[in-house]
Amino acid sequence: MENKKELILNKEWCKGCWICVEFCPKQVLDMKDGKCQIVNLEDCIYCQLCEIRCPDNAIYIKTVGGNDHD
Amino acid sequence: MENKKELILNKEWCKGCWICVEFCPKQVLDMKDGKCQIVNLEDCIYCQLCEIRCPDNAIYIKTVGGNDHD
Amino acid sequence: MDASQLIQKYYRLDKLPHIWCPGCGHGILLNSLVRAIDNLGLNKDEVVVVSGIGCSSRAPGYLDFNTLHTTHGRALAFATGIKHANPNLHVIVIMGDGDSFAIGGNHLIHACRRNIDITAIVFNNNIYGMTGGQYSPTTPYGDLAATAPYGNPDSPFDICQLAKGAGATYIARGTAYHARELDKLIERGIKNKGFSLIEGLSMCPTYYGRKNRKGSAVDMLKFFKDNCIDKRLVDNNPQLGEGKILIGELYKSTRPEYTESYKAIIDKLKE
Amino acid sequence: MDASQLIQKYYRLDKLPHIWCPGCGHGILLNSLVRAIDNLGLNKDEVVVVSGIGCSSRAPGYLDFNTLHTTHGRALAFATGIKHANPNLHVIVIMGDGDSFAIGGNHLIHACRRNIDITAIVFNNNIYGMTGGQYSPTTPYGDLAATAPYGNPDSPFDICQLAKGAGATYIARGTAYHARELDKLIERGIKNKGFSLIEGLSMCPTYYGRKNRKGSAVDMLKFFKDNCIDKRLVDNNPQLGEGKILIGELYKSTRPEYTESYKAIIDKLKE
Amino acid sequence: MTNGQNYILAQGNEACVEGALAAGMKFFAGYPITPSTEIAELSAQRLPQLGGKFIQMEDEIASMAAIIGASLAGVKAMTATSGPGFSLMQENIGFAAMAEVPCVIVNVQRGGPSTGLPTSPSQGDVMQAKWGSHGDYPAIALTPNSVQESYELTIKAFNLAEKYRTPVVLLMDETVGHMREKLILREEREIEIINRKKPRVKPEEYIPYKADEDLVPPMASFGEGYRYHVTGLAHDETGFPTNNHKIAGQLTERLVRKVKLNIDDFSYYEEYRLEDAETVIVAYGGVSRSAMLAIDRMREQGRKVGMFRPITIWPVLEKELKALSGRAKEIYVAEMNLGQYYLEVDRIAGKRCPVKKINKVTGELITPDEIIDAIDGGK
Amino acid sequence: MTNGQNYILAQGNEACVEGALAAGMKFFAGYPITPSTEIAELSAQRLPQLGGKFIQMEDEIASMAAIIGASLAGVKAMTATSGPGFSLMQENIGFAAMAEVPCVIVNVQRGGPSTGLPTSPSQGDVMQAKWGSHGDYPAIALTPNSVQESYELTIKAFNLAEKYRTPVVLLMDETVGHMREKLILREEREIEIINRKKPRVKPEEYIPYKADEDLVPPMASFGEGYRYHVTGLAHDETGFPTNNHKIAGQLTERLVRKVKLNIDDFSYYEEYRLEDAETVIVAYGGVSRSAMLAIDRMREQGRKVGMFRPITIWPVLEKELKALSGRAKEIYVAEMNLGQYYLEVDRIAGKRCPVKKINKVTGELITPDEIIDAIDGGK
Amino acid sequence: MFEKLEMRLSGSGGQGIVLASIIFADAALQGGLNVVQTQSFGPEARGGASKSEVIISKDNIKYPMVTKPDVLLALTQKSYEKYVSDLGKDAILVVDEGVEVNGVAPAKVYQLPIIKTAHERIGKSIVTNIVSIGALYNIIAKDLIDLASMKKAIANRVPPAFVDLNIQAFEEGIKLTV
Amino acid sequence: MFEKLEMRLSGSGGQGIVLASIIFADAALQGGLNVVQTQSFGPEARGGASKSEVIISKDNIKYPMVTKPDVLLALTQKSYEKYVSDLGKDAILVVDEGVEVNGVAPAKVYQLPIIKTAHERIGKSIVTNIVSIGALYNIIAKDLIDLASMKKAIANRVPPAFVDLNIQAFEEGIKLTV
Ligand SMILES: Cc1ncc(C[n+]2csc(CCOP(=O)(O)OP(=O)(O)O)c2C)c(N)n1
Ligand SMILES: Cc1ncc(C[n+]2csc(CCOP(=O)(O)OP(=O)(O)O)c2C)c(N)n1
Ligand code: SF4
Ligand code: SF4
Ligand code: SF4
Ligand code: SF4
Ligand code: SF4
Ligand code: SF4
Ligand SMILES: [Mg+2]
Ligand SMILES: [Mg+2]
Repeated sequence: MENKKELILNKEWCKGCWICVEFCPKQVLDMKDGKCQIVNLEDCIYCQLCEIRCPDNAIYIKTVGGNDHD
Repeated sequence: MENKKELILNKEWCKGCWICVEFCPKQVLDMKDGKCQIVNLEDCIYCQLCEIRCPDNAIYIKTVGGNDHD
Repeated sequence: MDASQLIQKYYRLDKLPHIWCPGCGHGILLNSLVRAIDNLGLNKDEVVVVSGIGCSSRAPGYLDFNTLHTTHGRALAFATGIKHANPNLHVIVIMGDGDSFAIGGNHLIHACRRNIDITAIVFNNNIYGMTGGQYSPTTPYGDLAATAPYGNPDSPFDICQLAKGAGATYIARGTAYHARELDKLIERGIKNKGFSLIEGLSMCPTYYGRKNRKGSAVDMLKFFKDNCIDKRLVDNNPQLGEGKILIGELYKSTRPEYTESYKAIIDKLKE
Repeated sequence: MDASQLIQKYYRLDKLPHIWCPGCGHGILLNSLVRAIDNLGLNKDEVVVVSGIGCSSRAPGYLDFNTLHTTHGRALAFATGIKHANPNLHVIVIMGDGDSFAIGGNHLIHACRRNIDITAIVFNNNIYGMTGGQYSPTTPYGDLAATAPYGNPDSPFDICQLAKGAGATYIARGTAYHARELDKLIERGIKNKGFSLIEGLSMCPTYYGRKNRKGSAVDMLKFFKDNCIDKRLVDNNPQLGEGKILIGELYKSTRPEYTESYKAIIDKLKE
Repeated sequence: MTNGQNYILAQGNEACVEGALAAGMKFFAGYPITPSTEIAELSAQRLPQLGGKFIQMEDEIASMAAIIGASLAGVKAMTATSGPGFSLMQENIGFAAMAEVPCVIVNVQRGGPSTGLPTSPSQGDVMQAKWGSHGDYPAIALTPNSVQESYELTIKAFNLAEKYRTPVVLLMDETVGHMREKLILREEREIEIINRKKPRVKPEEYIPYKADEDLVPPMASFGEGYRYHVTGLAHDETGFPTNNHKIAGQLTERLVRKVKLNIDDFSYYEEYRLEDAETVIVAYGGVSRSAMLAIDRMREQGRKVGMFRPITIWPVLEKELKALSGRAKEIYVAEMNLGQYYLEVDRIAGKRCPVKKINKVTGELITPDEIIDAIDGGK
Repeated sequence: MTNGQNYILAQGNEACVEGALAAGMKFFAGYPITPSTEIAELSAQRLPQLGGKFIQMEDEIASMAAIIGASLAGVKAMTATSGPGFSLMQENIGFAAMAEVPCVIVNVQRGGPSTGLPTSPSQGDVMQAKWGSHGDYPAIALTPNSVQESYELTIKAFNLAEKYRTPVVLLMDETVGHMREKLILREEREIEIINRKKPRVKPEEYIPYKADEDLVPPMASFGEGYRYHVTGLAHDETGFPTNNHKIAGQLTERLVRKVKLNIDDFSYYEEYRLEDAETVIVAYGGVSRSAMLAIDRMREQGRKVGMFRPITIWPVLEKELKALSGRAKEIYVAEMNLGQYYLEVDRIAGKRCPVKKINKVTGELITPDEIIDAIDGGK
Repeated sequence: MFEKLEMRLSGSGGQGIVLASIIFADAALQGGLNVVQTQSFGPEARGGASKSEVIISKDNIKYPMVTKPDVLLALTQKSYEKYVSDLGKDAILVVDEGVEVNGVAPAKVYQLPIIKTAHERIGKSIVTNIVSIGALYNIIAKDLIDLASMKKAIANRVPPAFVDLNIQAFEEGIKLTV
Repeated sequence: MFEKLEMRLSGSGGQGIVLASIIFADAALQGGLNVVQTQSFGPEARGGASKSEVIISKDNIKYPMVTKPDVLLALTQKSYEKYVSDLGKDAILVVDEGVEVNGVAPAKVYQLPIIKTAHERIGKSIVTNIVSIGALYNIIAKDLIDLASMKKAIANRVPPAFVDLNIQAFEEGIKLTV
């Protein structure tokens, strides 16, 4: 089974700091009402740059399926 | 008036540590009853090596007379 | 392990979101530590994370290890007791710049000197965050702070230089921007058998940023991006380093580790 | 001025002889300080000599200046208050290796960092003399001490390196054997507009010497003679330095001095 | 901050700084800690404006040391902290007491023990203010219950420190430190300022620790030509260490006595509706404000309740508390701790009337209702 | 040091180390200070022989921190110091109390305040042993009057620390610390050893600060699989910081109560010729030895004098002192300080009989004659 | 006749609730009234308080805390829920329009677009607090404190460059309730 | 019959006075007697004590300090002068021959070449203390403590390599008084 990547946004934890929005190379994200939101999922290249710099674990890539022994 | 140098030993302060005795280049000093004593004044060259390393200000060179404005 | 698994495995989920302000760099650094620990495959039960007092020092509370939130400045002294008592534990200490180098400076230099096998990570945001933005021993000369309304008359430490002078055997600097690289630096710090100091440049948009017109958290991250350079690049081309902050592994050496030296005594007495 | 005049002028004669043991190096170092002050022609009323607690810290009591014998390890913090309150005073701090670098280590590195115009002289005898010979942060690895009956498992600081890492702007090392040279080092330390650290290698025949079979005070002085070398010689010929202790002026630099930076703030506010 | 009038809206912490400046503070060394930090921050701002000096030290131990140093150099000096920092200062507070160096320490109390409740009020350091350092030493501590009084008592704290050459503690609580009220800034001529006694003899004749009749020795500053020695060791009148046990003992006794002996000079307290009171509430600091309202309410019900408010909290107001026990039927000591000042009230007043406690350590101010309930419950 | 027999000639300080080892001490962190240094030195020698650890820390703050760390890692830990170091340890002593970490702190008291009289005996830190740290916290302190008792009480100190999860202070004085007497080293089977309660539940079910009926929560060691959080902030049963005032208040109250509630479990004291005594001398530590001789001499004159010696000095022996006041005509509290324990005796016993002080702060042990004179003078 | 006014202002940290209460207290003080202003903080000092209280009184103020607020300002749902139960029947509740007032409420409730006004009419959400006090002033304090005192208090407590903006925000706040 | 013996040993720091008193106490303890040994120190611990006391008693010892010494050992002029006045008429004074006993003295005075014996007969002035206890033992304690206990106590308290030397010194001390 192939790995599928999923972009997860946890609005509960998001504090709206803009970091992911600004550092996303593909303008996938935007800010609305003080929370991040995904506006362009199709452009996402799953580079994890949002994940790596989100201070709040509020946005990240989840790998669905795939090798369990990872 | 010419400066005259004098070797002063203050037995009250001497603690008998041997330092001056051992480091005197001219064997001017010796130890007796736990105190330094001057045994060879004539050999003294007033080099101040005893003075400079005596931890107790117990032996030193005094300059008698000479230029008051020193 | 992907991020969602890491969060599940290493965070105390019911404590999140953490108390840090929006854009606080501490959360980014904390994630680096988690990834480093995961990469090393440490047993969670054998990891102890110790901190002092400060915004940064709230970090251990979010992590599912043995965690200890001590008094201001004293984390390394507590950690020394833990490590010496049970050298099998992996002891990691998180401190702020004030916690580690203001009130805690003495414990830091002595931990360096002893070369005790502890990994210290300093979340350096150049300010006392928790108490509202007073200058710290890493606040640059002339900068503004709540207790430096006319510009800081106090010069900062280069804490990596100081740790080197004190005898740490692994010293590295990373930033919240260079988070991936920081993972590796922390990883190597933990692996070093001896005292490791990792300075993580963090950002406090709320106080340091605002008072010094450094812009938003984003701007502060960009500052790291533009003003830091890896030491290896500079080693090859010193010109590149001019006016820049060196990051990467700055110093590494080998000396007897404290708990091993002590073990040798015990072993010898047993003979 | 000859020695008899120096003694008359600078010592509190009724307090002599001092309490130090026969052959204790501290008395030799203290004389160096007196000669340095005399050479500089400082006004006795403007000289403040501060110390902590220890054999070395008894030194100020013998000197006819403004003298302050504080708590263990805190001399530099008291001194900082004095200097900042009245920058016209020449503030000189005498500390033991334990006083300055064990319990007092934090105040020391912060005084270095601030580059406050204080001259600190460490009477380093590699041991806690006053309390009876426990190991200090300068006791060599493996040496014996009252609390290291099986050899010291703790590595020592190079205190000059540490002071450098912390930012002192003048750093020198002398010994009780090289007393004349020490005069000059202290003199230059006092002249430096900033924080100066002078490490004076002293000897404690009573504890360190006896426990480690280093022989008498005389033997310990001879050790300094045979094992120390002036940095300038080594600079020209690095081979000479192998296995030797460097003495002389080790480091010098220029940075803003704390009380001057503060004065600039006051002056600016007056405008 | 001023608005052209001679009064402003200010926090207790701010009032403390203004009081210090009015008293002549020229030096502040400190280390930030909630809920005292505003004192450091305002000092950092105000002092250099007046040619004074602020310094942020590396910790509280160093802060305490620095103000002692500054005071020896001749300037009036203060530090401010809260519980954890106050604990760290204790060794050097003892030094200041022993070496007789005037200085002021502000402790804005927060919830303890340990890190406790950093932003919440407490009165948990009352006993520590007297017993926090090792050995017997004199302790003076004043405790304000309003912004205005924070100002006035800071001035008094400096005056007492200077007059008796001893560290003086201003024991605030977070309630008072952080509340904002009207603060009247006094004119210079309205304020009584006391400066340390200076030697009236030539340097050769100066015996630095020879006390006058008031048991306080005159004090020269470093740099003024009186070259003397200061130590925390037991010392004789000349200031040098002594191995003479008798002299050592006399020194400790004098230090403690010089404060106790003169207690009438600074026995500050307030009586509230006490004239005919049968039930007396002893309360101080923030809690006294609750007590007043509680009393008003109980008086409305015709009950004879009043308050005795110690302002000088150390040394204990022995005379006044004893007198109180003669006229009260019962005494309640209401405090934001588990019963600290209570112990002294019980000791002194308990021989003649029952003394009970009203305590709260939740980090909240005791409410008037809680006081009323406690008294009613005690019925 | 042993000579083949089961008793040796030893100093109080040495006895303390032997007692600690007998109790299971496996860790000592300290910083040398007169007159406690022998405790560190002997620990440095003995611990590694038994697979334990000694460490000389950079100061007393770090020493106190290190023993807390070691205790959390599961070993029994101790430090030793004297006044100045005890002052420095206070912040972390409060932490140990708040985080409920068992450990033993020995304070061999010397003359204070400040550096004072480093080699002379004193009992000047009695109040500090209760009130030295900020906030309300539980204090247990035991005070021996002989070498043998130094040994026994060190064992008890460890047992109480473990049982109640709290720091316990062994309050020695230089007299006892440095005197040499016979020391009987007990066989292992003669010694009662108490170890901290361990969780009896699986890690998932462990609620680290949920107290049992005795108000003490079971304690897991770091590294045993119970990953929990320890903080000096006010916390709830799970160990995490709370902003809930009620819970915070309950925590402080429980901490203090768990010790007070169980005081009968460790109310140690000695009565000497007290049966028919009309004059009672309350004395402890070194001074109690003088008191006993004074009593013998006065008894020879037919006078009804006896001694009550608190061994548990904190919490105060309220019940026993109250009972005492019912049968004594007068009580004298003899101490090498200016009247510290006196305050509590006066509070508790002073309601029923006069309580007077006999004090000495010269750095010398009070002599039997001085006690007799004081009592006669008080006539 | 006016004797005493007890106000509680609440919201989330960073909404400037404390400053708002200070301005109120300052204005009342300048008007010759007695005032006490208090606040409660989060962990250590960081974050800033989310509850602040002002008591304004003819008499000396003894107990400095609000027991029965005459008015509660709640800018967030959380703060509304936390504090609404302390309100008596006669009290006044002022909430942002975003707050859902679910039954529990006193007689008088003002649901006002405070945050929106700051954001949209002034263009700076940082002035939310000042808009709030405009509204509060008009609802409850205009008979106690004169307008000039309020404006002066604002001017004294905000950075010089932003005085006009804040005065404007204040006036917008007033307008919300006319 | 023997009830109690109070001894005070004095000299200058470094003369091993404390060790001497410990050996005495240890030997008495091994002999089944009660003992207390104390000493007084100079500033902080440094230097070592110059006064040390031993009480040996059949009974339990309460007050641990010597009040009326039965015997005073003074190896230096200074210590003689400092402590001689505490001696009762029946007490015994043992001094080094270098000490000038100027009138003030109890009935029994022994002026012995202790330092010289250590120096000349043993060749190590470090054993002065052990020579002293030999003398003291013979003068005052031989009925209380058996010789073997004394020797065992010495052997237990000196470095292994120096046991023989010290036993010899002890015996020389005894000889001084026979
Ligand atoms: C003994 C003591 N002093 C002072 C404080 C107050 N305090 C808490 S955190 C802190 C500094 C925080 O700064 P830093 O260590 O840089 O951490 P940050 O909050 O910036 O992450 C201070 C001074 C305290 N809690 N304890
Ligand atoms: C707070 C405190 N801790 C410990 C001591 C005990 N003490 C006095 S001097 C000293 C160390 C002395 O060593 P060092 O500073 O090297 O000076 P030296 O005596 O060797 O000259 C110690 C540990 C003290 N006086 N105060
Ligand atoms: S994974 Fe990359 S592309 Fe996708 S949202 Fe995140 S930063 Fe943007
Ligand atoms: S980086 Fe994280 S917290 Fe910040 S806006 Fe994006 S998701 Fe929200
Ligand atoms: S001056 Fe020189 S030669 Fe003369 S005694 Fe001293 S060291 Fe010897
Ligand atoms: S060096 Fe000084 S103290 Fe030492 S023996 Fe010579 S004179 Fe005496
Ligand atoms: S105050 Fe600064 S350091 Fe603290 S949480 Fe906020 S941004 Fe982070
Ligand atoms: S103990 Fe050592 S340092 Fe102290 S006086 Fe003696 S020789 Fe000097
Ligand atoms: Mg910081
Ligand atoms: Mg030393």
